[in-house]
Amino acid sequence: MMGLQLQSDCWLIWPVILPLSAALVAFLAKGQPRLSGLTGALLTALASGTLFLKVVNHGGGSYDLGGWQPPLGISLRGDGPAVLMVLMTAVTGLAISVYAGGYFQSRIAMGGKGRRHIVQERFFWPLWLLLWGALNGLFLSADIFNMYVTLELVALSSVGLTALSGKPASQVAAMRYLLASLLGSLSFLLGVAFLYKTHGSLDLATIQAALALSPPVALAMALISVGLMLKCALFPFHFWLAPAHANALAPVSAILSGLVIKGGWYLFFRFWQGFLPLVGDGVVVVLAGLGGAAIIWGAFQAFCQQRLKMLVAYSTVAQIGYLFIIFPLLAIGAGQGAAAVFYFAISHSCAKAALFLAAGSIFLQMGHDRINNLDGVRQILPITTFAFALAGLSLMGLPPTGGFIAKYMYLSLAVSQDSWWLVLVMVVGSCLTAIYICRAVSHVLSPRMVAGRSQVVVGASMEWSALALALVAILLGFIAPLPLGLFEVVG
Amino acid sequence: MIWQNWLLVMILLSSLVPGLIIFSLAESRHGLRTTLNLFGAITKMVLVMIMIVGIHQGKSFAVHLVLLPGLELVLRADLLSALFVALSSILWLFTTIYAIAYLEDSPNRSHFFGYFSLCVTVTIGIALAGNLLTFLFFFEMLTLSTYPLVVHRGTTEALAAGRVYLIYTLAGGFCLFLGVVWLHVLVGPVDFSREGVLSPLVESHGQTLRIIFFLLIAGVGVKAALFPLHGWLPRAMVAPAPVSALLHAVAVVKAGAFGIIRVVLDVYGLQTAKGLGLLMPLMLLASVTIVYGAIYALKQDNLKHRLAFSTVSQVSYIALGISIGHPLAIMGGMAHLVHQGLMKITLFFCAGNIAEILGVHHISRMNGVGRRLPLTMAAFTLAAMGMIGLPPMAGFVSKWYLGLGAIAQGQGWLIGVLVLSSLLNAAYFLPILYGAWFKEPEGEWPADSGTVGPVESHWMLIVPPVVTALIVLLVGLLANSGLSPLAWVRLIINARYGL
Amino acid sequence: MMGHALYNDQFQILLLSLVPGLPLVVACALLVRPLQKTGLMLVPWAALPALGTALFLQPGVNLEVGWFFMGGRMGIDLLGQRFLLLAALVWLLAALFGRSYLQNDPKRCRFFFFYLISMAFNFGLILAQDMLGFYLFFAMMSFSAYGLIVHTGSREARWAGKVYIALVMVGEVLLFSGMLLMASRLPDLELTTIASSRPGSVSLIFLFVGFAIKAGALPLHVWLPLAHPVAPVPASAVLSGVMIKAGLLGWLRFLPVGQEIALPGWGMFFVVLGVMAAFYGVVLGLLQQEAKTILAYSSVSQMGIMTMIVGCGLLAPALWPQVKNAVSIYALHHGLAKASLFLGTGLAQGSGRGRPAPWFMSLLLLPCLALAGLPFTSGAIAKFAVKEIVHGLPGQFAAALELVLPLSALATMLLLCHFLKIISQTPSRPASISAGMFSPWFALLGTGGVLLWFWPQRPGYVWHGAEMDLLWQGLWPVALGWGLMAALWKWWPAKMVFTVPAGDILWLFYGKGAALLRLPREKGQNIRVAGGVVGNWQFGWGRNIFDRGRGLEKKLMRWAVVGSAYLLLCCVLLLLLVRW
Amino acid sequence: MSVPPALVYGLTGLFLFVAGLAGLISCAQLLRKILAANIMASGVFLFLVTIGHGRGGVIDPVPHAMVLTGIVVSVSSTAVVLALACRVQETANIHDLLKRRAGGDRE
Repeated sequence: MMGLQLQSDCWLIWPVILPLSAALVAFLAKGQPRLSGLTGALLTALASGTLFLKVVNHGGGSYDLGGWQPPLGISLRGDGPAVLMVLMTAVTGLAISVYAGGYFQSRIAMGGKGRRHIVQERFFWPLWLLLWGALNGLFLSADIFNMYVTLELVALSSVGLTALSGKPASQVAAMRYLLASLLGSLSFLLGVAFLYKTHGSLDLATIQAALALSPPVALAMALISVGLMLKCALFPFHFWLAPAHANALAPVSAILSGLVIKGGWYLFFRFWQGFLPLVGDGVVVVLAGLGGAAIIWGAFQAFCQQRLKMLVAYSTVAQIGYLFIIFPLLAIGAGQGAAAVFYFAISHSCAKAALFLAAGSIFLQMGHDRINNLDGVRQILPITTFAFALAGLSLMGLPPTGGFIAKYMYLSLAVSQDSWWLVLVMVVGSCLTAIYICRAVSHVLSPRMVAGRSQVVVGASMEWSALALALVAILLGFIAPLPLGLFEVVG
Repeated sequence: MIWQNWLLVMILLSSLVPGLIIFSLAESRHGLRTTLNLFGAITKMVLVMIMIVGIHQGKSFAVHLVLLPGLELVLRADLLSALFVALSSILWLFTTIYAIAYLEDSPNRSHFFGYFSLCVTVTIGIALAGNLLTFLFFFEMLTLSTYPLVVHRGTTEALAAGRVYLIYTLAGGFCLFLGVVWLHVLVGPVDFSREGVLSPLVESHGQTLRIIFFLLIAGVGVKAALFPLHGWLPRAMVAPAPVSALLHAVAVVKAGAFGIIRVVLDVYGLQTAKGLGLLMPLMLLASVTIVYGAIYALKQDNLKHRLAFSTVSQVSYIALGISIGHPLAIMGGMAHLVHQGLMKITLFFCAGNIAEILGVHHISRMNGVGRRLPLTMAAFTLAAMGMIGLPPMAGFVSKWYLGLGAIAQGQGWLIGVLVLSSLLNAAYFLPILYGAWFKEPEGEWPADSGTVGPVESHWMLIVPPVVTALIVLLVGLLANSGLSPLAWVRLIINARYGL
Repeated sequence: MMGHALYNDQFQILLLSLVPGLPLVVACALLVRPLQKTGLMLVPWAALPALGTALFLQPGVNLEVGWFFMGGRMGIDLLGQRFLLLAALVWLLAALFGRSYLQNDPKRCRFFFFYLISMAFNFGLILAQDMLGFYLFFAMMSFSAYGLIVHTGSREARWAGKVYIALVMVGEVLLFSGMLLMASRLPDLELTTIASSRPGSVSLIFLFVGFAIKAGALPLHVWLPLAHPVAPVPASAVLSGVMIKAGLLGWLRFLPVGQEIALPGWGMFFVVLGVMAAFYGVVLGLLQQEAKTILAYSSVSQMGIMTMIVGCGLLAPALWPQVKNAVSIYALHHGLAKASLFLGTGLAQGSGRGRPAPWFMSLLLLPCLALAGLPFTSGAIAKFAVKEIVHGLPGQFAAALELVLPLSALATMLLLCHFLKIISQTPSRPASISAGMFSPWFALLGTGGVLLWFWPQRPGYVWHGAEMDLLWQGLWPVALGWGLMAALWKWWPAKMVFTVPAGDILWLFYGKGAALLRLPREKGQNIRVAGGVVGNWQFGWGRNIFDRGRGLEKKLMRWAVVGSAYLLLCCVLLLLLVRW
Repeated sequence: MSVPPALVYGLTGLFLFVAGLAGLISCAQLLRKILAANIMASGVFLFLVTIGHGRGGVIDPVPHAMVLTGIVVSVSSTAVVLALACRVQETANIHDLLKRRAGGDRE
């Protein structure tokens, strides 16, 4: 009963504890933030990997922090989806960390305004590790209040990361982001309060088991949903996303677009998953409608952008839509819908992070990211541009990528349920995606030579980490049974 | 048993691996790159020969890779795929030789040959695809691996063309994707070796099957440049000549045509497709394309554009043969798959030579080219005569069987289409021949690169077109012998329909 | 015994392959610079295997050559033997002539290349015993002849070439269609099978027109008077002497002649067409002022007679063996005579001595008289063979045609007199002839005069040529023609000269016809592509849409919008959840 | 009939939330937005405290713990917001200054 007794599922805690403590160490180790940060990242990734292996071999489990039982204690639950997300974070996070190491090294080596880059790096690592820990906590927590706390932690650290670049635009964007995020988390908290009021419990599984649709519950769900939509920037709440993601430092953009968004969406999904059998068609249609609007509008905006990072950011807006249009398809079909959407989330995470990393490298090399002036980057950064193109493929959903598998599952679900409007939205969305990605890629891969920095400032680790992520996105097209098998594991 | 299964993978790897190595090579490693290219091409030829002999002896080759439960990649070599594989691998060898000389001293060769090898790998993949998903898989990859080749020159025009190419093919790809998914939802995985899976559904899901057919054909039709979907093809002519040759003869357009064959014959099956009334619209479409392409070809003054529209027209012969639905016509269509490839690659090689050696791009300036480049123009003449469908060139053989099939199927009016096409072909090819052979040159050539060695230019530029032109001649002249593509096609038709 | 037969087969195949093969080999040699001299030497002798085959190989050889094209057969039958003999002789002698004639032509290698391949294909089509083989050689010959026609490269030659090639193309596709239709009903494609089957009427029409273009039948003869004058003399000789006979041979091979079923409609059509052509050619020829054009029109007229004979065969199937005999004899006679006339024209125009010498004119008169059917000439034998058929026809036809025959002889005589006059009046170009050109001409004259008299299957009548009434029948048209012409020359006002441009009816719709042949073409880079909008959208209204899209997005990003969306969405979700 | 105090507190909490929301959305100045967000937070906390009271007279400790944690979170986020606001203001000032100077130069 008491905390000293080691529970059998204690490995659940390490992916949370390790990055948090590493954040502390990185903050304190003034001289060597990079070393401690990278070590922390590596350890966290290892811990996540271990968790994954454990779950694969022994099934999921749960863990009460400090031995305190719910409701007062905080409980972690490692079931299939959660561990999948942790693993996704680990893979993406590790690559981003490696990239960040090279990124700051290059920036510092380039010199420039005083010690700015050194300061940036000094704060980057603690914030990033804090974010990582919070994200892992968010994925693993079983209790809805803890979700709120981790959500806030995630939000605060990401705002910090966003503001890190020091550009006025990024600060304004961070401000917007923070306010939107506050609004979202307060709504979420109010919803949590209503749920607790009606159920007297904070454990999500308990609540969902006993759920009945009384008006307070409905209000709670409405508040939680809208709050989380704000957090993950579903259309029409995407207003904060593009400026924040596009103006941040390169690794930060990747973190925000690849991982942070998934946090909000993950909670949304878990709330609704148990709740769906109770609700009518109208709600899911609204959700999917918003998702569809996001797909179209985001893709259209991405097409309209003139800066590469803005384009990628709006692409995130669009891709979030895919995470929501799954709801009408979840109702029927034994878990296929959930599998599809998780697979989409995973492959999007890898692909989008790779895109942002590659875009960051290009930005760094060229000193700008105006798409029309990017011709000829291929000659300078062959690996990076290749990674960019590969990641683009996954986003487009072309075979043989993870995006393809996910889209395949989506489409087959939609077709088998005769949801033609979803099919239409997806096809149109895919075409638009193809158009904007091709627009970028055609410039980036253009063989024409354009004057830029002749000296290559982008480090090898930056190039290869982006490529590695892109390759993972491709690899996901071949190993689908593995993650999806994990998906069946219950906590 | 094991080697048989690995053979297919090795055929793919034989161009993929050199391609990947070439990507990483420095621009200056000309010798190594050439060696790798030729090594890959020859290895592939040898492996394909082994495979063909194996197939002929009744061995079966297949590899599976499960992507998801019920979703697997299958490589399988059947008679039809052997036809396409053989065509691709042989023509790849020639195109490689040609491209090595053609791109001498031009920048970005490592990139070019890397994608070039990738493109062939993917084409072979399309040929060997054993089910619809695998086909889709490689079909999409083909778009991506050819795009860099199309924009290789990097001019504004090339980039614009590349964009158009991508928009068309990707949109087509999504149609195909949707069709494939839909079909999977209806009947599960669609394996090419199980013809007639769809026939039980004709009664219950007729309308759905028609829509799916439309989607699939729209998907493959973009690459096959069927009439309203052909817009990308003439624009893609900005690419270097070997690319155009590859695009038109081996890879993209041919893959589309091959896709039509697969969709109609292996996915739907002839009987089902007939029962659903799907062949008639396809036939009309193909006929319109044939005439339309020829008329537009007539209007072009740029040689490559003329050839491009000629491709639009000629490739639809394949679709026409399939859509007629009679075994004889199918035979003609399949034979044209090979014949058109041989003829068109020769024409593009020659057009490339004329542009590369003399700097001449327009037909109106080609007067007297025959005197300066006799071998090139001789090859061009043979191929053009084949295109017109004159005996004994390859083109005649396919036309003949198409006509026979059309009559046997009671669609005699199609002979009118064939005849019109022949006339138009003559109208756009004969003036070229006339100008090149019988007119005097109008002074200096714009950019004559001079004679190298005993022939009119670098031998690697001259030998490929001459050899392919001779093959065009021989394929027709010896059509009845056991070694001609026609014999193989006859084997296919015999196995399927028992002629 | 078997072995011997096999050996024999092999030998025959080899010989038969050499017939078209040797010219092709020599033609290829002409393409290679070091071999050109030898090649030029060998040009005439490339026809020797053909001559040998025609003279020494027994008709009835029919061998399968499975690997060739779509499964070929070659061999030689009676018809083939005669056509081959004619072809071999004319090609050989014209080549001998041409070798000297084109001695100083810088492009003579090109000329002889086309000459040789046309020759090879011409031999090939005679030997072919299956449908597609025939078609193959026929088509290739037609296209190769293009090189002969446009050889000089003059404006007229190019125009003639254009008309020729357009008609050839039309003919090709018609033959293609006709043969397709025919083939779809046949078990195999051998000529013997074709001869014993009855084709559908559509395919008949296609085949008829397709071959008619080559044979110069009436409305399709327009290329003949255009092409013959512009081609070099040896080319004109073979074109008019041999190649147009290929069309005739095509009719004989593919039309259902020689079957039990009479086709009175078709027969009638052929006869009428032939008779019309026989006179039309003469009338038009009389209106010409150029010697070779006149000869071309004479060919049109003579081909009309052969058309008529074929028509007789269709009318009365029982006459078929005689028809075959008559057609081949007539073709032989006409081919040799016409070829010697053409060569003679070349000699006359190249003598460099002003007016031609009287001895020359009198020699030139010989083939003219033969064509008009003067007794004791080859023409007399040919005419007699025709007459025999006409006699065998049902009553009213016989009467009508018996009237036609002497009239046509008279007309021919008129035309050829006109030809001789033109020849004698036309001053020669600078001297370009050599002794080497006379011997082939003499040979041709001699062969033409003598050959038929030793012909094994000649009509039995020949030796009775001296009979008085027959002599008279042969003589009076010639004499009358001569007299009429002499009278005309004497009294016709010199200033009244009517001429019709060569190619007659072609000029009637010249404007439109030219527009058809001269195709609109866009110069430069412009290409019209359907769906071009897609290509341009980023450059046209694209800029605009970018700005507008981003402007709209700015509006969406206002807090007020976001706040209202928040409230609205809360309410909507609440409502939907509660309502459930 | 007296109104139960829990209801009063609860409604007040909700009112504060809505008022804060209105402020957050409609106020243009940054500081007011931040204050509005704080008001919202207070509203939620008040509501939570009310919940803890509501269980048949027994005080439920869980909402209290939640409120305490929430306050900590709120304080820290307010700190971040304020710090960020200062930076934004600073850069905006500099921006303005630069703009004005540039404008002056032009004049």
